[in-house]
Amino acid sequence: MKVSYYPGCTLRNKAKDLDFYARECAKVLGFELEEVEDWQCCGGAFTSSSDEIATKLSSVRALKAAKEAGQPLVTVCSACHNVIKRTNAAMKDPAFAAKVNAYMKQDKDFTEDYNGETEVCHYLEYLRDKVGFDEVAKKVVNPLTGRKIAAYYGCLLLRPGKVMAMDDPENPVILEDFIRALGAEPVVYPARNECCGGYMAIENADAAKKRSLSVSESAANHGAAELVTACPLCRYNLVKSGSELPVLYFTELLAEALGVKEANA
Amino acid sequence: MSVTNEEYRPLIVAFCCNWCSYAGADLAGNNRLAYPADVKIIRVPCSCRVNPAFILRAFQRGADGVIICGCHPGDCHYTSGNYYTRRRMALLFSMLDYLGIEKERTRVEWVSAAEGAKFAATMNDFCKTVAALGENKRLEDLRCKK
Amino acid sequence: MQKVTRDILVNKAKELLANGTVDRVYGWKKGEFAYDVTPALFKSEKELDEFVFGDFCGANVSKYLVAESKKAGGKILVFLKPCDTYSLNQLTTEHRVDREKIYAVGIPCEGMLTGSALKDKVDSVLSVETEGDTVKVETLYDGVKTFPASDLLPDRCRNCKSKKHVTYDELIGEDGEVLDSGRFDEVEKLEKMTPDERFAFWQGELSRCIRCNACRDVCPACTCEKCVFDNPKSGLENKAAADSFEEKMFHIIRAFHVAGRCTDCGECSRVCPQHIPLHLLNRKFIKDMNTFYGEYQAGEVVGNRPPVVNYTKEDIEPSEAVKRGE
Amino acid sequence: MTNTKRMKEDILRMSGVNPRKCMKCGKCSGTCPNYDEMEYHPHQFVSMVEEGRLEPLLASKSLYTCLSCMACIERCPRGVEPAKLIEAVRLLKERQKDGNHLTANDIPARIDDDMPQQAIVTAFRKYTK
Amino acid sequence: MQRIGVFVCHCGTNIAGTVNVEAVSDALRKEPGVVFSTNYQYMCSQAGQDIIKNAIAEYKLTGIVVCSCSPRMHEATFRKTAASAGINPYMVEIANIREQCSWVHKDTLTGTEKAIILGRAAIAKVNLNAPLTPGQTPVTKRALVIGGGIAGIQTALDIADAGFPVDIVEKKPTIGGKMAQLDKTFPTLDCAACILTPKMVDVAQNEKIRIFSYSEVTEVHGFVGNFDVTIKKKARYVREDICTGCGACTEKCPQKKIPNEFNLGMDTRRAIYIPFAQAVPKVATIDPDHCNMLKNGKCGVCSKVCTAGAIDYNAKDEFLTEKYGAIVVATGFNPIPMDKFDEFAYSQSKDVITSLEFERLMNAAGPTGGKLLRPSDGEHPHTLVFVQCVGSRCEACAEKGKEYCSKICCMYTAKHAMLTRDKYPDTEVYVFYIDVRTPGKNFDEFYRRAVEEYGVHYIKGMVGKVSPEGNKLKVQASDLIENRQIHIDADLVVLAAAIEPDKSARPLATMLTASMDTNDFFTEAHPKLRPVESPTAGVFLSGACQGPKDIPETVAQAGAAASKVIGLLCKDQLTGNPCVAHPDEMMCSGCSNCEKVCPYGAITYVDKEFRMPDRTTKVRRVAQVNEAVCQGCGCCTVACMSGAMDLKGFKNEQIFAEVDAICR
Repeated sequence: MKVSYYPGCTLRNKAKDLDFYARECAKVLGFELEEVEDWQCCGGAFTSSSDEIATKLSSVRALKAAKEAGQPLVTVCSACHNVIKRTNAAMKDPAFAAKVNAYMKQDKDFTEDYNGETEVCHYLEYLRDKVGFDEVAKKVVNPLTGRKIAAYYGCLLLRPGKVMAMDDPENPVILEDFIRALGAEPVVYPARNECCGGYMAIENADAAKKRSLSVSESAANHGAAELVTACPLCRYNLVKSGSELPVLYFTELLAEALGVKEANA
Repeated sequence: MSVTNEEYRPLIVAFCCNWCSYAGADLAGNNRLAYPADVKIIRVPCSCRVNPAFILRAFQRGADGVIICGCHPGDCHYTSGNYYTRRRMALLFSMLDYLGIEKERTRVEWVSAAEGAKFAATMNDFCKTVAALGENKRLEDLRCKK
Repeated sequence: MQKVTRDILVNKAKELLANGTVDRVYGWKKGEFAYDVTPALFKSEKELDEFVFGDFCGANVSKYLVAESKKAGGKILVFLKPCDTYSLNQLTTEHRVDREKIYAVGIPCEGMLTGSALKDKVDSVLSVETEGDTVKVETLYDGVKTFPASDLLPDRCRNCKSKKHVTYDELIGEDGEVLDSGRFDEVEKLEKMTPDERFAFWQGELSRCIRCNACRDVCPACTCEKCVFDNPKSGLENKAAADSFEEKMFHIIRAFHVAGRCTDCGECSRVCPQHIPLHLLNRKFIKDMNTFYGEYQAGEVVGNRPPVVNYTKEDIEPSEAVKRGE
Repeated sequence: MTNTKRMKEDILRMSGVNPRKCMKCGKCSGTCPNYDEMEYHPHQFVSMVEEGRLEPLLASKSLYTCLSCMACIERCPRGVEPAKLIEAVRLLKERQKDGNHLTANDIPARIDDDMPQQAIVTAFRKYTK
Repeated sequence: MQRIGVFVCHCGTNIAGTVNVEAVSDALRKEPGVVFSTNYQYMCSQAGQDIIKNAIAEYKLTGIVVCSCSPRMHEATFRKTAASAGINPYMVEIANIREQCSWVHKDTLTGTEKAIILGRAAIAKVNLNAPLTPGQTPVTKRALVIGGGIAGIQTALDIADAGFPVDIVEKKPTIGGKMAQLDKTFPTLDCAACILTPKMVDVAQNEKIRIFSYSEVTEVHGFVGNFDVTIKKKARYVREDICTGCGACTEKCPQKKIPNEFNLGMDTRRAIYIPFAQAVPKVATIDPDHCNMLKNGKCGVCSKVCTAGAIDYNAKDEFLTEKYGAIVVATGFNPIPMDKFDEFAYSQSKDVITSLEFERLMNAAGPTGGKLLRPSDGEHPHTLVFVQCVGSRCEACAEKGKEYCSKICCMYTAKHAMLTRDKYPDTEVYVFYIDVRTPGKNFDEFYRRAVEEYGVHYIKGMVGKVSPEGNKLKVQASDLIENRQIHIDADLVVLAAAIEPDKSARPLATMLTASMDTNDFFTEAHPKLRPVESPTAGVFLSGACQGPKDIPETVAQAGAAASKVIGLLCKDQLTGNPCVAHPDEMMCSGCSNCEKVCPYGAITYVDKEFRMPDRTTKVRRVAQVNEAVCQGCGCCTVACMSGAMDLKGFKNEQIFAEVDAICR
């Protein structure tokens, strides 16, 4: 099974592990990430304003490419996922889509209008819905038995809940189920869907630190020994928070359990 | 007996529901709120009793305007009758308009039993509008005028 | 043009008669002329020799099932084009047919030609054949003439709303999709005219009406035990019109009576000997109901509640409804 | 139309938010993780836009302290979506002359080697036009 | 052909001042069917009525037209006059030439002309009138109350008090409902059990009342005065007539770990149980999902300890069908589930509870014996946070929550806060509110006492997030008055969950053909003037099934519903409105359109055999109108395409005739 894959710029630079392990694990799990050709940066943040057209074009191009390939578009980075999924939802509004398509007609290789047909799927959702966590569990060679891992969702995977529709935005279970499938013990703590401080790190590092520290402390208080996330910026903030807890990407954790990590060591 | 009058007067048929609008018309009377005698009221139990055929028949026989009055939506004595009226008349009026018949000749108005003033004002306004359109030529059955 | 052949249908009919699934078949047989195909009931394998199928089998046989399905005996086999299946569903919804007594075989349709369009073009037709998209007509006086099939397609086929069978017991060929048709374009064009232009248009069309009642008699939504126009007690009895208004009244009331139940099968316009575009009245109601009360397709699902016998508390006011076009 | 009125209309159109849906419960501000960094809080954005008091908002640092975490959007019982409103006010400001909050030159000094690209592009999108 | 008499009233000068009554009676005399026409000063006076009576006798009149004031004024008078002179009262029509003519037009010429036209229309109608007789149906003098909470209890007691037998059907093993779970009641703070349990005993002891507990209504047929109702008595595996309620079985049953629903799962019960000490009927019930004996045939302890021999493991569900004249719906409410509001950490911490759970915690018969202890660790909480409007007043399209105000939360929260501070002065109590709504007698005073006497901290704002950290609940909220965000380390958080109608209400409404709103509350026959009646005749509404209500309101409505029921059951016969819909079966196509629009469920369909002109028989599906249920709106007549459905008294041909007469 082949799926279209949108890595995003951070995964090409600061978060190479996130990307590398995603691809390698996919092979073990029986699907292939086919990188969208000539993808462009999603811009990192979705601009909800209805008159923002240009900021959405890069996402639409990736979505269109997936549509033409007849594949779902899989993302790994939370930010890219949020931007692309919301852009896709916006494209289902005919009035908005008409404006964007009018713009896109200037593209050299323009073929047909895009109206939100592509299925946007986060890697985790793909594991849950298409592969099945049961199947993932069967492929585990190094069960992470005894490890107490706290899932950190942050904002972008879950909200806005109606659009992202990944899980219950206030009481999500997907990452916990994922951790359980790998043989570890998930730690549920209240701050798992509270903001890490996000891009505030650039302007006001202290404020961002305050936020991320409250997250890692909450996780530690509930008995977590490590944190897992899907977002490079969350990871950055959590690492910089000064907490002792190691912060891993979920693909890294997956790679460890599937034996992919040691194979590539 | 017919009245010879220089001025053109339209013929208006008003269907009023028994519970709200007919009582509203009575209240207009109680308060002596004048409106033209062109308006002739037919009492029906509920505005939903008004069959589109009644309206067309009135036009066919020479009415210049037809107005249907019922309880305000939500206040129907029979709970839901006027909701059906609203749908039926929206569709009928739109169809008459589609056939090129002046849409000002038909109207639905919600008049409660307390709205005597509204009833009179509505009838005054409707008569004025229909009078301005002149005689109903597009819908009348010429045989009946002979 | 049609992808299914007569032989496929006849073989299917024979098979179902033989294995006892059905004991009679509704289909089509040849009429007086090549383009004049008419619905017919076949009660035995032998009778099926007269069964025809081709590009002029446009007649919607659903309505015939109203009477037929109430008769004693076994199941009736009927071949239904996609648009006919909507009628069958609607009739089932209204308890007018006994669906249990019907064995519906869905057949694909590539659009059905109309005899009236052909007659407008040529006289004295001897035979008609279609090859691909070309219609070859052999005439008595003018030799062989050819036309593109699209010239002979009625509006309902040019703007086909659906190639999907919404009900069937068996399907021949593959099922299609609901189409994104331009069937309301004509209605919109009329809506954009001034009231005077519209009046003139309809005056021109409806004044040609000869009150032959063909539109009513063929309409699968017009299955009343006794039509109000024939019923002295209805207050609307009117067998023949005496002036122009009565045509309008007849057609408005007929359109209103079928509003929410009309599946837009287009039979009314097909059979009108005066070529009155009656479907434009029905489509106006359909379009209005879609815009005012949300998309609704009569016959799509058995048991659906037509918008005219439904309401919401937030419905549009009649005064707003007529303002839409402005 | 006055300038304020036009700006308010722009904000409502851009954001798609109807501030009249707000029942003034304050859940948005109760939920906001960056509340203490903000001069005007989410519920104030909603009521001030509705009242047409845009100048203080446009001049406020609060435009850049919203984390866009969408917690207020998720938890608002009336579906008002305050964060979208804040974003629209910020865009309005940035689209004005000299409205950019940061320039490319400001960035290098503020980041370390580990800073992911994602943060930088997000900041650009949030802070500049 | 009718023989019609026309009677034009002067109404002193009220009519005669603007209308030439002489000209009117002269003109109308020439109308078809009219054999007599006159005018008189006051037609409604005894002398005027005598003129009518005499004319009926003298001219053998079959129809009457009175040109007078509004029919809303004197139609009944003239109908009685006609009846006393021997003609059917429905052969009378009124032409309203006062309110709708002489009083609104000034000019005599136009007034007279219009009066003639109105008279003409009335004559045209009478020509087509037919005598009508209202239907009579006998009334079964027994009422059914569905739901045994305070609403159902009160309704049943009031009906029984008037001497009519009443059955209560309650789906739980005991009556009592939500009120039995409450601790104190606002605004007087009397104990709920102290005022409710005597009423429950009254019900049990009342000879007129039968209780079907652990039972459900499964089928309803018939109509006002004559309902046939099927009741399912679920197998409780304990014989009600033998069980003494001693409770020995409930102590010996080895299955101990079953969440006790009466205490909302905060403690446990056995597989055989009596919900609470004052249960009515006080008999045990076996929970078949947890009983070892029923599940795998191994145990039988309860049977061994039952000295009365009441245990019957072979019991089956029983169905019985009863006849009733009236049905009262009292199905009540439930708090909505809190699983969609996990920002308040309800599923993450045992110490985040709903208000109903708080009631149990404060209740002397509750899981903690009335001591306020944290569910997680049994510690005494010092800081309590109450959150108002959880799931109430949400956006209409929201997937979570309800659009309406749940009405009772402001008051019970004030009560909870007050009781907490009263019993435990060492606590700090915070209430987060959007608005405090206290429209009720002594309600605002009560709320103010909570603030002023008990020092409850009322904070205008909403809680955004509750985070369980350690043994504290970190509450993050806004304080809108001080424009700050506040953080409270709480020990217990209480959520005022919105309330919603019981889930059994919707299927019940379908059975009863009673209408509901989008929130599944039953709708009233009229929101202001008939608030305790359903639009379906013979179905009445009591309590929160109609909308959120507190106890006094519920009891008031219960009494009102009872009085409506009593009024109905007092009658031996029900006289209907004769102006009802009537199908011409030969014309009916059986399409069901009329059935769909009927707001009263008065129309049903039957397959009927018809003899055709060719002497064959044909079975056709045709509409039937239940004249006892039809209210005569006429909606069905327009929905009917074939014109088969008509409305007596307002027939199609009558209205056409009026139109024609006016447009002549």
